[in-house]
Amino acid sequence: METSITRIVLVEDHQIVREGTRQLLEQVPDFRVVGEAADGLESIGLVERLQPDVVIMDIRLPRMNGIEATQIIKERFPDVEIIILSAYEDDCYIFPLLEKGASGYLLKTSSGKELEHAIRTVRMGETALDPRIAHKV
Amino acid sequence: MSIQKEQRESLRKYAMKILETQEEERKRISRELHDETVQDLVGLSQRLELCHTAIVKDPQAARIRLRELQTLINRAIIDVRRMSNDLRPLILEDLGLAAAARMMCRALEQDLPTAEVDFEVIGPSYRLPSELELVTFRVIQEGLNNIRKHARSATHIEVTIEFKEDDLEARIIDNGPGFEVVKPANLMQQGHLGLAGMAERISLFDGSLEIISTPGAGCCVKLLLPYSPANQAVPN
Amino acid sequence: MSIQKEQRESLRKYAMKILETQEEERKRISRELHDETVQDLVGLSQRLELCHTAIVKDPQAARIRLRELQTLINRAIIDVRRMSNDLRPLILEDLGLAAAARMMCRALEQDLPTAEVDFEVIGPSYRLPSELELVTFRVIQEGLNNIRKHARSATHIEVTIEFKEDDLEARIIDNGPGFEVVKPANLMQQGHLGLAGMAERISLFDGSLEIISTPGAGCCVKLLLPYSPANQAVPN
Ligand SMILES: Nc1ncnc2c1ncn2[C@@H]1O[C@H](COP(=O)(O)OP(=O)(O)OP(=O)(O)O)[C@@H](O)[C@H]1O
Ligand SMILES: Nc1ncnc2c1ncn2[C@@H]1O[C@H](COP(=O)(O)OP(=O)(O)OP(=O)(O)O)[C@@H](O)[C@H]1O
Ligand SMILES: [K+]
Ligand SMILES: [Mg+2]
Ligand SMILES: [Mg+2]
Ligand SMILES: [Mg+2]
Repeated sequence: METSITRIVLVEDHQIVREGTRQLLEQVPDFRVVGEAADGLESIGLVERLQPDVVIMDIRLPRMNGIEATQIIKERFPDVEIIILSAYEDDCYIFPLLEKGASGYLLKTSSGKELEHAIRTVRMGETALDPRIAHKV
Repeated sequence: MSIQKEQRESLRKYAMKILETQEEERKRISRELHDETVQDLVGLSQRLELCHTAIVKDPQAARIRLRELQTLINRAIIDVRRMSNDLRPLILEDLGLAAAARMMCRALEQDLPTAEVDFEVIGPSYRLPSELELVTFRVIQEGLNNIRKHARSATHIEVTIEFKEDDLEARIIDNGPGFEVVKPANLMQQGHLGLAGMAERISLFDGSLEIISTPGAGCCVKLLLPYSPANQAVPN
Repeated sequence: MSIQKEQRESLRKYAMKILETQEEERKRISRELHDETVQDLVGLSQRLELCHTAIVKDPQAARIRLRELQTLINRAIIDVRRMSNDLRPLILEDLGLAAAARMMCRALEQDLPTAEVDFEVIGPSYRLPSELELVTFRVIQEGLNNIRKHARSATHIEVTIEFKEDDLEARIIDNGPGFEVVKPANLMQQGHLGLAGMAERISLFDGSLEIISTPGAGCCVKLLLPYSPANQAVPN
């Protein structure tokens, strides 16, 4: 496996958003979306099988929400970095999610550049918070 | 149980049930707005950006993206319009009860391809105070929804609105399977709130709701609503 | 008027008020979706059409246009999200009562710049059955809305949720103008349904609502709600 490639798993139930996020990420040459899941439960098995570097996780998902899925994935695969891609602008979600092990919290309206930057940030072991809400925390 | 106590109990059940219905509805709409509409818009926003990038690299691809975007927008418009209409058709305030009822009848005819739905207005089609138009609309809506749910085999449905001198009469008649009519209080007990709730609601306006049905012989729901309630307990 | 009759009257008023609120809410959202969201989308669609030709002739202009459209779409997202949140914040199901109450307290602090709003959770913050979380949420919401409406001069507001062994206690305290507390039935009679409605609703869950206030000395609303109601009349 080329070490320079960042392998990403997308977890998002809304098909059009999932597709859109994938296309935005594919514009970055060293990013590769290796798997997609449409619910929280499915995402756990997928992460186990694919061992990605980064998971992009939605919050509201069928079967198991992104909060629980984040907790379980981090417990079982602590090296995987999880970035929450949220439709909520409330900062209320940030703390509980960071507590469960997420490394980043971005809004779904983020641009491709912002997504890219966040992924690079968490790959370096730092926390990536959306600039539009970071000031509130 | 005394009649008063029974009335109070049924009122209490009714209040509880409408609260529950209201909260269920809020939850449903809140989720639909967030999980569907907001996400559709997010999808649009992403495509807009992809198009923005493509313009420089590959104008032809950008034009294809733009077409895709148009399709997504048109779909979102249809969805949002439907949501707005499901909540409360604007046609009701814009054009009044008769137009709104006609629209519902058409929609039912589409849903039940084997049924004929006749709609008739008798008398001059007045505009009534909006709370009366609304409660009548809700009764017809409930009647038609009951046909959708419980009388899909009906082949003939008749909806009539009659503007009489002092009151409004509305009838919803179907030739479906019919049923054994029970007391509203018992219906509520069993968690069926549609007809009993309508009866309760109409009594608030001094109107009456009659349900006539026998198994095998279809169903007739008849609403009588005075234009000016004697008891002025009308919502403001 | 006999007590029974009074109780019946007040229940009737309460039922009507719920219905009225529900219909108002439907109308408001229906309108907003139709007049704002759909219009935004139609505007988006029209302007995109203009982009289509510009992509080839003047790619730079097309890109500027697309950037403008991002603003439009972001606005629509914020609007729809607010609509969803006003109906019933999804944070309540996602994160539970404590998080949802904290969010409301923050919003109040923003609305009343001269007031400090303290929020505290005592005991381990359980997740409760959703109907209990919801009714508690609605009581706190009503308490905070009352402060917004009737106690804007308050400088200190305290909201506490205490997870006790067998029941939940919630307190909303302000140091605003206070008022002469009257019986719920009288409040209903006067068309104030907030507190009386909450008392009615809480009694359905075997809980109790206490309102302590004297003119000049602020107000304290205290809710006590058993985790498992003795009377199993809990809405399902
Ligand atoms: N047009 C109809 N044809 C046959 N059965 C009907 C018809 N309308 C009502 N019913 C019967 O009467 C019952 C009560 O109707 P009601 O509208 O009160 O409750 P519901 O439709 O079951 O539930 P909801 O509370 O959602 O309205 C129904 O469950 C059904 O069995
Ligand atoms: N925190 C408070 N500070 C001062 N007065 C209050 C406060 N809360 C309630 N009141 C008084 O008690 C009355 C009853 O409150 P209630 O919430 O029942 O009705 P409301 O707020 O007037 O109307 P609504 O039905 O919209 O809630 C209010 O009209 C107000 O005079
Ligand atoms: K979400
Ligand atoms: Mg989702
Ligand atoms: Mg029904
Ligand atoms: Mg109030």
